[in-house]
Amino acid sequence: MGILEFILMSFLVILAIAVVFARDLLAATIVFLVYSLIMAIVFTQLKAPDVALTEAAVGAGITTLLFIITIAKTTRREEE
Amino acid sequence: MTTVVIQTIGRILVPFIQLFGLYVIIHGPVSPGGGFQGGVIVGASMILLALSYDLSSAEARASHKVRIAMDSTGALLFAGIGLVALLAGGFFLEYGIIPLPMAPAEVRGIFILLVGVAIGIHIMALAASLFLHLAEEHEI
Amino acid sequence: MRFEFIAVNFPYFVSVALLLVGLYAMIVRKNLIKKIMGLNIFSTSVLFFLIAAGYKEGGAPPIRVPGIEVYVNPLPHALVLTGIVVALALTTFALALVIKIYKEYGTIDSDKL
Amino acid sequence: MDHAPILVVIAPFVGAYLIPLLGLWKEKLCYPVATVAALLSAFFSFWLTASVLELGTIRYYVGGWEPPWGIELVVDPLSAFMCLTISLVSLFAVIYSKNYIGRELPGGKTTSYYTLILLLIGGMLGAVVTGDLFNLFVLTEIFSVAAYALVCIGRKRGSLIASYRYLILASIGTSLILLGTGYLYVVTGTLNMADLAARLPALYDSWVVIGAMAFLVVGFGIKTALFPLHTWLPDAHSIAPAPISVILSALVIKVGAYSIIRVLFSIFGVEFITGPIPIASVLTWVAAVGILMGSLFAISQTDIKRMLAYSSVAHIGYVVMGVGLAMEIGMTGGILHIFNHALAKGCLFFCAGAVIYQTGIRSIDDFRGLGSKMPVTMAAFTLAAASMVGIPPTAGFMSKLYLALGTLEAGAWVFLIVILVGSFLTAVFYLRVVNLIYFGESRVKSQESRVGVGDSRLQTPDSRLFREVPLTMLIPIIILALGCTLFGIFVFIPLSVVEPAVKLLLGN
Amino acid sequence: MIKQVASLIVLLGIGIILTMAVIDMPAFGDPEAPAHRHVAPRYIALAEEETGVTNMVTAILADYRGYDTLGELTVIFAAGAAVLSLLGSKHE
Repeated sequence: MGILEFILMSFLVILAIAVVFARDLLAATIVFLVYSLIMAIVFTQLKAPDVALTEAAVGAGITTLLFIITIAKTTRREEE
Repeated sequence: MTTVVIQTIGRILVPFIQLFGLYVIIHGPVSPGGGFQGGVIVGASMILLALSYDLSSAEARASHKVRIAMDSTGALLFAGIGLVALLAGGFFLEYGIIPLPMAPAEVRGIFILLVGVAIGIHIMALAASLFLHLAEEHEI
Repeated sequence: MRFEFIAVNFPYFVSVALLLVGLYAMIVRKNLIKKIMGLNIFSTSVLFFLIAAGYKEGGAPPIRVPGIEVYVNPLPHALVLTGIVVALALTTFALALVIKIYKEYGTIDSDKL
Repeated sequence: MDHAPILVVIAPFVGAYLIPLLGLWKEKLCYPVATVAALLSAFFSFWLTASVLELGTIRYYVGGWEPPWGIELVVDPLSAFMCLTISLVSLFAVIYSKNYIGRELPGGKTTSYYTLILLLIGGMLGAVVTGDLFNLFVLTEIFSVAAYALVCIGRKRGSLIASYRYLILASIGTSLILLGTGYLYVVTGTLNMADLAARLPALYDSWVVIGAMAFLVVGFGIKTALFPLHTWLPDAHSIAPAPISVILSALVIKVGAYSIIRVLFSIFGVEFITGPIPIASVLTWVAAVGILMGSLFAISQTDIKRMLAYSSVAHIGYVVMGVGLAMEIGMTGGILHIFNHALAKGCLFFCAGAVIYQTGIRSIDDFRGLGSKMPVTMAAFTLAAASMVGIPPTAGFMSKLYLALGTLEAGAWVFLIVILVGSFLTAVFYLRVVNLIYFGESRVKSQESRVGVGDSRLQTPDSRLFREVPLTMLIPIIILALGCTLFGIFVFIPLSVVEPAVKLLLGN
Repeated sequence: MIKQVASLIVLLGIGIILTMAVIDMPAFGDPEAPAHRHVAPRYIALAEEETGVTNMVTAILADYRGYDTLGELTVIFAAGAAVLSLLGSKHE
């Protein structure tokens, strides 16, 4: 495991924390998209191309879109 | 202006995305991907259509009834393949036993592809369905 | 080095951290959509753990190419594909519920329901 | 007919795949298809039980691959017992749905309803026959998703929130189950239960194994609604439509309990769970607290379905207590109680549904004088309540007797007292209802007591209140009520399956 | 407030169990780990010969553990039916 994987994996944790603590739900969704993409890259690094393809299509694609629709139909701000 | 650009790009992209999705389904046995991934990609093309035009044009391409029919057909195809193996005297989903004029491994290969296609049909309808249901009555 | 195992098993520790972050979002955050994001982070952490467990130093992706003999473990990959689909199913239904809840109650804050 | 283990699962699934297609064409076809699918799986369950009792454990290799590589279905007496319970009670629930759902659900939802109920049944049956840990996770997820959706299908006030809370808590559970499965895979390299059981004894002191067990037990504990993890249950079980309440309360939580039994006894083994980490006795204590708290909560309820839901929290405690005792008589009582409680609680929820269907009454106080208005339903209610309390010679008495004998043999007096106090508390709240039914003064004349309680569609003229429910609802009620009594007298019939199951679990 | 503290205690407990388990785990990437020595070698060695496909993941998904995949399909099918039951369709 090289230094690149270390950095990517640490980044995953930071992004996850950012998703949880962002007040703006749309911003959280965008961060979640980046999280899924980095997860897909890490999966490629771990020699799992099938899973990476699925994670990119589902996590970064469909799931993010569904979150955006839901936020559009409900509310964008997380209340205090 | 932006709408025109988005619509044009969408119209150009959608066939290519669908073609790529079908490629991913068909090449599941030899390269990364398979029925599920390809199905999601084709489903995503319908979503792109809905996003760049509006929901009704996506509905026009694949209506509610068509989607439900594809959905059930895919699942029934998979379960049906399993039951055919059972009728041929093997275990459920034991493709190798199905009497085709080939070596058992090749028969299995064919049915693995067929199962991928069944999953693809199922998922492409469902991915579009899930999106359209959530987005209904609301233009985005 | 006493703490060498952290470097060796670093991916496993990452999965633990992601799991705790996701679980925190699910049980402490009040926003219903945030809880669902937490659910997604939680399940990806488990899937990430499985993929990491399937990795083999020097292994190739599990698609047979003539001449290569060492491949990573393909079984966790198959399990994870199933896991991703399950998470997608749960997320979709949960989001549909959130839309309906907002229509009926006008809020998506679990304290105000 | 060697294929019964897979057909019992596939029959409801294929029915579920067919129903949306048929629903596009003719919505009226959904009910018969669902009934046929449920009947088929009931038939296969009977076949399965008969052949298990005759031939011993059946192993079925899906796809023709031998166990550690492919998925193996293992039907031992315990699985067959669960199959029989699940397919019988859910068959009645499907039959009962015809009239009840026709009135409760708006048009267009019936198709989804029958699809989901078949997926729920198929998922539960699949979970009890599988011999593969990951497959158990997948099938648990199938019936869970169906259950979340069915809780809020009736669109009562609060049903969305109940469903959402159920979903969030239960998904924590399923994710923990997947994590535990992954941990076991990492240290053993296999997912097959029998193979795991063979490989684990060498690893008993590993923290990975201990963590895996903790996650699996907590995960399935959430599904089972074990006491501190029960918070989702009362809302979900009381808001769901009556046939769904029956399946949730009588079966879904029992499948969770079954999974705990499988994990503890078939994977980890008796030595491990009673050894250095005494998880079995922890479970017994948790169950004891659950019995007392569940019964106390039930006493304070005014809504009949909420009362029944809290009573389920208490009664799952009896099951888990029997399992936690980890010895023959106690476990016989616990597993027998799965069946007896399914019959009795199914009957009670059916009766409550019948009352709601006919009169819109949900409040216990309004049950006054119903005994003369709906005599058959109320007689069945009384019989089932007697079985819940454990009055001889009902079925509930027999399982509690075995449990009590088990605690005596284990020398655990505390638990005997808990069982007695729990039965007393159960008697308090069930006899209160029965007393109101037969000796309370009827309030039917005062219309205002019903206003605002039931659905507006249920505000019908008085003459309607004096009738029994339609036959499709009455027959399941009568059969389950008779079962509560007959299986108490002829207790050897369920015991003929339970006893070999317990012997097998405890390793002879 | 009490709820928050209770949640944090639960998180802490799970975190401790997880950390203990991870410390006991076989080293990451070790080719000799138990997970790589049992069951999986057969897929790697024989998947092409037995099923005629070179992608081992596809072979496992569609053949060796095909029943799981049928279950996965059923989960997403259930989600589709669930969303339909909740949101309905404007065509009905």
